[in-house]
Amino acid sequence: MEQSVKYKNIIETALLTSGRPLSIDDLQKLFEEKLERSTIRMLLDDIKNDWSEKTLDLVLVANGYRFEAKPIFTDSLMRLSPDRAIKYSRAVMEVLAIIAYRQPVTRGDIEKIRGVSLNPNTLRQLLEREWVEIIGQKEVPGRPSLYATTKFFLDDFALKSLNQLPDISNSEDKISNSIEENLLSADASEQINDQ
Amino acid sequence: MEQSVKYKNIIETALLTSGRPLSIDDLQKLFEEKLERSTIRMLLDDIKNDWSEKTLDLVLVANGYRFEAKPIFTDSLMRLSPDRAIKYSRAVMEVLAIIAYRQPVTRGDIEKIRGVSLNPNTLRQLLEREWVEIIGQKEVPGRPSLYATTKFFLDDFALKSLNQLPDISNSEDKISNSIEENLLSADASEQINDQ
Amino acid sequence: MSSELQTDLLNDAKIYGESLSKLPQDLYIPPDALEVYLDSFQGPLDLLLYLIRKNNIDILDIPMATLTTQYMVYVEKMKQIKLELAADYLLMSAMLIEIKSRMLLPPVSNDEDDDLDPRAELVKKLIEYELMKTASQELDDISQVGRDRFIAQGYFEKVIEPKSLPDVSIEELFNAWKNVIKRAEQFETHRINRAELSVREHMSLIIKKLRNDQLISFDSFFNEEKDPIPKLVVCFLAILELTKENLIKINQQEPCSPIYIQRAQV
Repeated sequence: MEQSVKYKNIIETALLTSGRPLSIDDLQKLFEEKLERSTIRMLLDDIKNDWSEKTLDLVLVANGYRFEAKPIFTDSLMRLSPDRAIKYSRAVMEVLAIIAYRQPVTRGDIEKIRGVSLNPNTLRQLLEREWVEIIGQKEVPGRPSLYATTKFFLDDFALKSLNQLPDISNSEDKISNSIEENLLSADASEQINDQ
Repeated sequence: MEQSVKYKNIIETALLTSGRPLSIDDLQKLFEEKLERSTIRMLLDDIKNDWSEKTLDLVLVANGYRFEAKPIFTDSLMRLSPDRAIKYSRAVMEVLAIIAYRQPVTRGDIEKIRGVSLNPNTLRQLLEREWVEIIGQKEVPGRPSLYATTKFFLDDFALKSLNQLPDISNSEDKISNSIEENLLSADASEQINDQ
Repeated sequence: MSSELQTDLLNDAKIYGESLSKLPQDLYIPPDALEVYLDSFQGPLDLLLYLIRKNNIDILDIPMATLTTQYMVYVEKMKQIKLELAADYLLMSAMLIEIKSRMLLPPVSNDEDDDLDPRAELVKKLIEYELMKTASQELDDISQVGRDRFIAQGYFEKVIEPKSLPDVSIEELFNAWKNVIKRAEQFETHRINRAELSVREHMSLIIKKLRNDQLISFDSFFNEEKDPIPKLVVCFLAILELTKENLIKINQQEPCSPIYIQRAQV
């Protein structure tokens, strides 16, 4: 009994903090010992009941389980919804471009292309804007999520398909010519971006 | 009474779903009616108590209040997606420490303290993570950028202010005192050794 | 380490007047481990601090000859293995030798306060760097969001008001992409071009389809009557590319039987 409370708490904490839906497979990874899928389902039922009179609902969506605010709170939460940034940061735009041109990509792919680790907020902004979605997991160790652009992305940029994204091949020569030593410094690339 | 439970639930839901710290100002926006800051503080105290035996802690960081997983769950949560844990190199952490403790500093300052030239990517990692920002230019030839830490840095390390950085002043005083005493007396034995 | 260097070191190495009878343990490094080992130093100051701490030298009373000799042993090795690393280290060698020689000169006068110990500036640098090194370890010990600190981030259904969100033009997106490519070329890890774009789009579409069904027949991806030929080709290329990237698996039980496509499993 004691033990099952411990398990339940771990699952609850994971669901409250993960920021993405968690499947039974995901939840199994939380434990060193092997928990049966049926055990985890039972614990999820328990958690659902525990929360039934409280502030969040535990719901099952396409990719797994997640906690959602009960609908009665939506109005209040929308009032909080901060005045959005007037512009997306350079990092957000670059990540969007990488996902658009190189999809499907994992977070690791994005980091490799950009050469820096990714601020978790960057992807969050794109997911929230619904320009980007998780379309599955790559079947390699760690099962990283695969990101791709959405229909909303095409709509918002008035594209019929990704084919219509601007063609880089023309400008490629120009760019490689312009790569100079000073480009290596972060400051220099910053200036180029600003032009 | 009834009403205060309603307020409390709204605040709790906002904190459980925001994914970032919420200040008292933020929390006031949740309500159509004007709630006093003291009322909100009282409700936050209540929420903190409600959760004291549960899975999350309500903590105050630089930008406000947030819920975090209790430390006993860290090991389990890290098993969930090991690929998500962002680990920075020693170089990045040293540069971060120099900016945190000696801010505002220029790139030249950092290089002087570390005794090596700085890989631009090291600073980019910190700018990208939004732990560090450029707060101006130093008015010397070349007008180098001045770097300082951000509020996100404080948030991510769960600090309320720079005052809460780990104390290194002890070793600092000790050292500067003994420099005065010992250094000036270059002793003869050293010269003999060197011959 | 060459025997010549070892001999030099033994002749020279004296700590607080005591000649070393044998080479300090920590100075022997198996040759294959050396590269990794040298990489673990952040720079010349880090290396000097390492030597000082390992030899229990009082940082406020550094025996310059000993330290300089030991330092040079490492720098020699670095020059042999990775030349490009040596520049900052060579600068420090010069500084050490200069300090060493200044120590040999008799003090110009005894009563002047500003007649500073030649080592003073180096010691200050070492102390400041060591302080920052400690600070960085202390920082690293704090649990961090994104690593080992977990923040509540439940979901809530948002009623999106498009007006409040930033506008982005296709030009901005394109510029962002150009920037990425510029930098990616610096890292020389990626060659990115456009030919595969429609292939990439189809890759996403195929994965989305497989999200709902575990197994889809190969034929169902192609509609020869309705789809133009380029589309069929692109779809086929997408399937090949997905297979290459280990995102899907193509199965066929026996020759001429139906071909199926499924998500790759670990």
